[in-house]
Amino acid sequence: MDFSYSDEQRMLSESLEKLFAGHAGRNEDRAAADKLWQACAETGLIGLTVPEDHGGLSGGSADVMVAAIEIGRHGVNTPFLSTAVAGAGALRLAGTDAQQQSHLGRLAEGGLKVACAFAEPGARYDLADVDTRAIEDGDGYVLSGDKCVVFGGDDADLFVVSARAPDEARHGAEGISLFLVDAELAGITRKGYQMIDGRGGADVTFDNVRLPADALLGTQGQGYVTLEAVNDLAAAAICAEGLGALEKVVELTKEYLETRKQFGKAIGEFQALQHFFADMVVDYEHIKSLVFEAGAIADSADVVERQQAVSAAKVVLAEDGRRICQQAIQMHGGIGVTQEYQLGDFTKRVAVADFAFGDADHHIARYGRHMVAAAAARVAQNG
Amino acid sequence: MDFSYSDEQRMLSESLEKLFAGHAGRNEDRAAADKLWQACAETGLIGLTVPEDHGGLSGGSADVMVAAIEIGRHGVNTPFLSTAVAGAGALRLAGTDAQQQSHLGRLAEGGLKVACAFAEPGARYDLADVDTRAIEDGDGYVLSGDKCVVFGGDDADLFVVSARAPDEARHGAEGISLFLVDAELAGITRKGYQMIDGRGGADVTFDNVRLPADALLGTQGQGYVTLEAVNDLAAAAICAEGLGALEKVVELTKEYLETRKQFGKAIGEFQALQHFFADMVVDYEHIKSLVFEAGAIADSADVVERQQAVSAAKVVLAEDGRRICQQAIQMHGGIGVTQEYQLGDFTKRVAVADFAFGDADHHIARYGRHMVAAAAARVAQNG
Amino acid sequence: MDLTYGKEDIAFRQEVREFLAEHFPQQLADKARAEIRFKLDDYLLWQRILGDKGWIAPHWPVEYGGCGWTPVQLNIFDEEVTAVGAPRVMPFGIRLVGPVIYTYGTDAQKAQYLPRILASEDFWCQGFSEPGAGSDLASLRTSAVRDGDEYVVNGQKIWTSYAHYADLIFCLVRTDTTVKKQLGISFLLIDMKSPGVSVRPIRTLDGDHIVNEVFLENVRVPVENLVGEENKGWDYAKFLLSNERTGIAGIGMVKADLARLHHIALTERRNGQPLIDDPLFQARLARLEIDRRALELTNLRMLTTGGDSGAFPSILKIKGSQLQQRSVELQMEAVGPYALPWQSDAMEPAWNGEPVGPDHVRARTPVYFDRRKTTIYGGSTEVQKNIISKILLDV
Amino acid sequence: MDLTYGKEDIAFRQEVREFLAEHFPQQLADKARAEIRFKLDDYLLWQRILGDKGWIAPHWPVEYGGCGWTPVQLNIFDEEVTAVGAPRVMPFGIRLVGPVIYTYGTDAQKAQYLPRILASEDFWCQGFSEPGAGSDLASLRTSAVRDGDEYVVNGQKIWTSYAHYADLIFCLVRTDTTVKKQLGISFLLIDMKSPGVSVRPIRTLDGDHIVNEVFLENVRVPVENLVGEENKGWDYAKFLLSNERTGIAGIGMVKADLARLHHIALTERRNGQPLIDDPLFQARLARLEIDRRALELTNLRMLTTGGDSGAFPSILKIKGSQLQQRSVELQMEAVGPYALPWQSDAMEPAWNGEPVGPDHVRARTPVYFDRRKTTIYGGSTEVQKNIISKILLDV
Repeated sequence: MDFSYSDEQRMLSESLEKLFAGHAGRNEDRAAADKLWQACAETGLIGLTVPEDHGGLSGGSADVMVAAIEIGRHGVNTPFLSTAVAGAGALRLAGTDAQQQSHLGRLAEGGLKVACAFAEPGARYDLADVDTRAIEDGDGYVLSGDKCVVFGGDDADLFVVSARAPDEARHGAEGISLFLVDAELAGITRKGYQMIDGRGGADVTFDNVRLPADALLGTQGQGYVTLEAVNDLAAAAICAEGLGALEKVVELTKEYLETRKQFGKAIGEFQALQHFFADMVVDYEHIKSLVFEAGAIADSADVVERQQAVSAAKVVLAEDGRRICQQAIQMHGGIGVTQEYQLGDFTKRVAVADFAFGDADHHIARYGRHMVAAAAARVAQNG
Repeated sequence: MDFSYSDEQRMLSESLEKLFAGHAGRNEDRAAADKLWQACAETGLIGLTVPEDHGGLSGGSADVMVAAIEIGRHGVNTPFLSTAVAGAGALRLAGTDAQQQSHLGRLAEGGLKVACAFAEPGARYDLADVDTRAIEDGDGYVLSGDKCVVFGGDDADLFVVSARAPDEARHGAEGISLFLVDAELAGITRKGYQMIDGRGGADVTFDNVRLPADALLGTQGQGYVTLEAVNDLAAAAICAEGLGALEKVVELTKEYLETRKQFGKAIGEFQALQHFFADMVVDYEHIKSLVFEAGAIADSADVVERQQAVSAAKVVLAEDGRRICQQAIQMHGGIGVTQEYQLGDFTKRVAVADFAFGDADHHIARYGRHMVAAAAARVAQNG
Repeated sequence: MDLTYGKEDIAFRQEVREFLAEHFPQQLADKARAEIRFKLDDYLLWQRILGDKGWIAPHWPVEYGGCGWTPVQLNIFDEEVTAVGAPRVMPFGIRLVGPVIYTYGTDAQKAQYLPRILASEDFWCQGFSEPGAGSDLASLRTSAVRDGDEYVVNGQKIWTSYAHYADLIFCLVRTDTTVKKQLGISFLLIDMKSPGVSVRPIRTLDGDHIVNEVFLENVRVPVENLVGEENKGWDYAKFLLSNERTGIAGIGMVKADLARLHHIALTERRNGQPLIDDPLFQARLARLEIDRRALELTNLRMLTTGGDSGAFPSILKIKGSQLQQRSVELQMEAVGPYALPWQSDAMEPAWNGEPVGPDHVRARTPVYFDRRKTTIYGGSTEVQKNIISKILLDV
Repeated sequence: MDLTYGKEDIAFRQEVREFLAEHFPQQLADKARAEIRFKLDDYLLWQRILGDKGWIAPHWPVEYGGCGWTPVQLNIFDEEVTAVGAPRVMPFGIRLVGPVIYTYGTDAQKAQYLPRILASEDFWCQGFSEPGAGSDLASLRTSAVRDGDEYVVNGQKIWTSYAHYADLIFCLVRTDTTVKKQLGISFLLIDMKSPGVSVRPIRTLDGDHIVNEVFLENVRVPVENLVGEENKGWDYAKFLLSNERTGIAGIGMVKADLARLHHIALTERRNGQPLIDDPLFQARLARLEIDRRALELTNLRMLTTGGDSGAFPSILKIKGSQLQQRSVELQMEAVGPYALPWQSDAMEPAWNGEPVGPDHVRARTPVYFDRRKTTIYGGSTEVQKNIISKILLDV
């Protein structure tokens, strides 16, 4: 039982601390962003979970967590999550040797940006609600459908897309296949945008996009398990980003309470604000424990344990993390609602973690299903 | 638009204030309770909603509210709610002239205690979940079934019982009939008890109880509408009791904050407790508004309006009223958890209002159904 | 006790509705529906229509141009104009400085300013808050030093809403530094075009530009622009702030938010069903509707009885601002993943890009962030709680 | 980072389980399941079994009878004994006065008291709180005046748990009234059978009798019953109170509560389905489970890393006590109308009436009311928040 970073994790954390110092987050221009991305490649960040055979560090989800906390603490925008966590995860989990060979090396070098296009308009967070269709056509496939809120979709080189056969019903885990889709192919239209915290995203339309046979990622019709596993990797990582941002939110609030004066004293001397602050700290420490657990377990082979840990972290990050941000803004007063002051950027990063890869309702329902199953099994066992 | 008491209501309130002064609530012995009940009869309280023809005051649900607030504020235990609100309500709404003639006058004089036996084990708050059966038998009926948590059931002279024909399904509003059942009839067993706040209740079993033909109250198979209407009358009245108790809870907390000293000053000088207290006041005033509305509307002919107003009051009384009590105990510290100090009695009365005649979940669901229906209708209208 | 509207009130509501049906401009209704931000022209357009009707300052005394409506009628009026999506009447002239002028101003000031306020010819802004004086307003430091027939004003104001639109600013300034802080403050009217006045925009979390910093550098203000007596400004400010509390609950806004929320919840889906039928969401929405109902009734209770205590405005401000936040928070939750794209720019009238997702998602996150201010401005929730306990607790 | 239990810990848990399977008395298990209140004999029965095994004071130094377990093992032990429903080991001797005696006591005191504590021969109680000194403990007024070889003690203690069972009481008393309040306090051990000691029961909201008032009237106490130095008692009290914080989160209790809640929610029905399948109830229960999970992990994080700050015990006390309350609140909600009958008496071992409703409803409302105390005792939530901000805020 050990909650502390390993030596390697401590080094990773410190090197990122150095790397990110002075980067401006949402206001970064394109050139600076590209330069940062290359620097990330050089520190090994992009290939963090890529197997050593392919030039990566063979790190696990706990290492991703360590990195994501630093990303959140420094408010930098990189496609780390879409490419190095979700994209690399999909390729690792379902890719053939050939697919891994041709993509993972380039990915780790910073030469290939990947985006997972799983969500669809009207499907909310249900990854089994897939209306995108893949028609077998000669040796390959023809892909058509709409995907939305694709992390890193604005400048991805490669999409991982979920789709199903034309005659299947829209809902259900059965029959979903995954495809690797070159972003330059004819028939792809993307509407790129910035998300709440300035990171890139896109809605993407696939209109009769012709795919070669080797575009299939994993077994045909069996993609759902990978979908869920990748989504959990991403959810755990964005919780860690949110945790890093929350650490800054608490820190900024502490500083403000200590320095801002009203009625002749530091506002941190007012008991009501002291108690408000204590509430934030209590919530923050409990969020931290669950985010650590999710980071440690997000790549576990035990699906039930993995889902419970990730959903638990996601629920508290969304519900309690949001409340921490609200309280922080409230304690800051006017300055807290300005765009100029950095508190806003961190609360916006927490908001992204709030709504990405399943919101609180989605994850509490998933947690609840496992809970009921376990309770029923216990009763069945004890008679 | 007028939220203030009428002159009659002010007089009623003042006369009850006088009547209840010095009564001890849960610790009252039987003789004192009987004496109080007779005094209630003399002031007209028991016949408050009984038509003047039958010796009552022909008051409405707003008058019931005025009286119930005083009952709550003074923490007295009388069968007012079961007899004068629910029992009289059932007789008024569904009774034939003969039934009213034979019961309401005695009721108003304090000579007949009535209890509505609607709820059944396992049915939670669903009044349409009725497994008690009434078999037609010659001129009359044979009644069998279990009723639970019957307010005033411990010493009622007459039960109003919901039942359905033997061959009907247990669930559903259709087919429910109401019966007036003399409590002395053979086959009735009651398990009497005190509720949280000391008032009387009972679980009652009816085992092949033979009823005459004129035991039927209202139209056979059409009893559900009356059931719901009576339950709403009772729910609005117990909300008013709860409001009266909450008024005392706030008042006691105010006094305690003003007089209790810690660290050399009144604890009401600590900002954290001041803000806690302000929260209580904000909640209390909003509960009060909704309880007033429920009181004004509980006997309205507009069923949708009535149900919405009663459910709204019930939800805030249960959820926010409970929180007020918790905060009050917390602010009192040790003394707040003792049985001796009167705060406990008032919080227990609020707890009864919390769980009687539908809890927060029950009423929020009912409110939600009306809300969705109205939203859908609005959309249908506006295209 | 009678909790229904009287006949006169029902007739009055009808009259307001008919007026709005006829006179509320379609272009503003369209903007409101599409959640496009109102700009100066929009505000002026609507205010002048109300001015022509004589309904721009209904709560003023009739002799100065008011309507003589009852508090319940004023409330009905607010509800109805908010329900059609009308831009709010800017409070700075009508609600704030106007009453100060007709109560404490000279005849010359009344003649000069009141008609122009009613006609929306002057756009006012409010110069109270300073960087070092937030909740502790009286510690303000902007100085006004008498020099012949003029005051020379130096200092900085902050959180000044719409200063970039304003022709005039009413300021609290320090005219005596030797006395207790509340006793050395004066109330001054300053032309925004005076040399030495400059405005710096502050963008808020939603990306919008409403508030500003206002810098005052050796601004020369004629002494006739002093309202009332020198060093009595704190009294006038307290009078003004007590007026600011009218309509404090924001019922109209909450109702409009909830109507939009119903629409969204009927449109969005969860597990293949309309979101409004999802038990968790429905329960949350129902609870919010119940809170709205409680707020509305409590507001009416205060208006008709004066409330049981002076704490009522604070009680309503606390609950009202919570609901103004909670309703848009639930709107944001309702759109799920589409809360993520940041489309603040799409709320600008000049924007001509391509929106992301259904129309109803665009404003959700910016509006959520914007509303964080409602528990801060006009006396924060914490300040209101201080007031409540000061009034109700005898310690 | 490794968030799983090590091999030794797993083996240790197994050892504890086997011991419990063999030695935890069935009669106590039955009582726990039926929610019958434990009485003196129950506590003593179980404590003596633990004493015989040498597991009664595992956290004590090994030289005094402790087990040398790691913090994680101490935690495992607590979890397992709570899981079987064991009565809690009374903290007054083992957790509170014992460590004070072996740290600050004389050899004679150690020889006299420690073996009797380990053997559960003396039942101790704690005389700290007074009617006028709650959160402000140091303002206590019970006086001890030296008279030859004795102190003469006068005063009143309150909230004294199990004083009616106790053989001995450890008291804070004032021995110097002329100095700052913390500097005039001494730590005294008093025989409850001394003339002048009397006990008055206080019934709590749940109807149970645990706490008492203790009156001390000219009670003569030998000077050898003074622990440590005269007037240094406040230091010993602070030492004692810091020990009181171990196991502060109450994880074991919360887990037992939740197990019971699962059982209830599988049994009760809403709309014809098991309550656990009701979406609102299920979401509430899942959130509570998630909070329990967070509490458990945070507790382990503190135990293994010492936590990031000295604020951790307070953080765990706040969250733990909230969950101890919330879990039984949800239990009460789960039984719906059967929360109404008041069946506190049915929880007494001597009761032989006929219960109302299913077995699981009986204790719900009394336990709900009883648990209100958890955010009050051992340093209220408000006191804990003061501590957290004192440690973390530099103002």
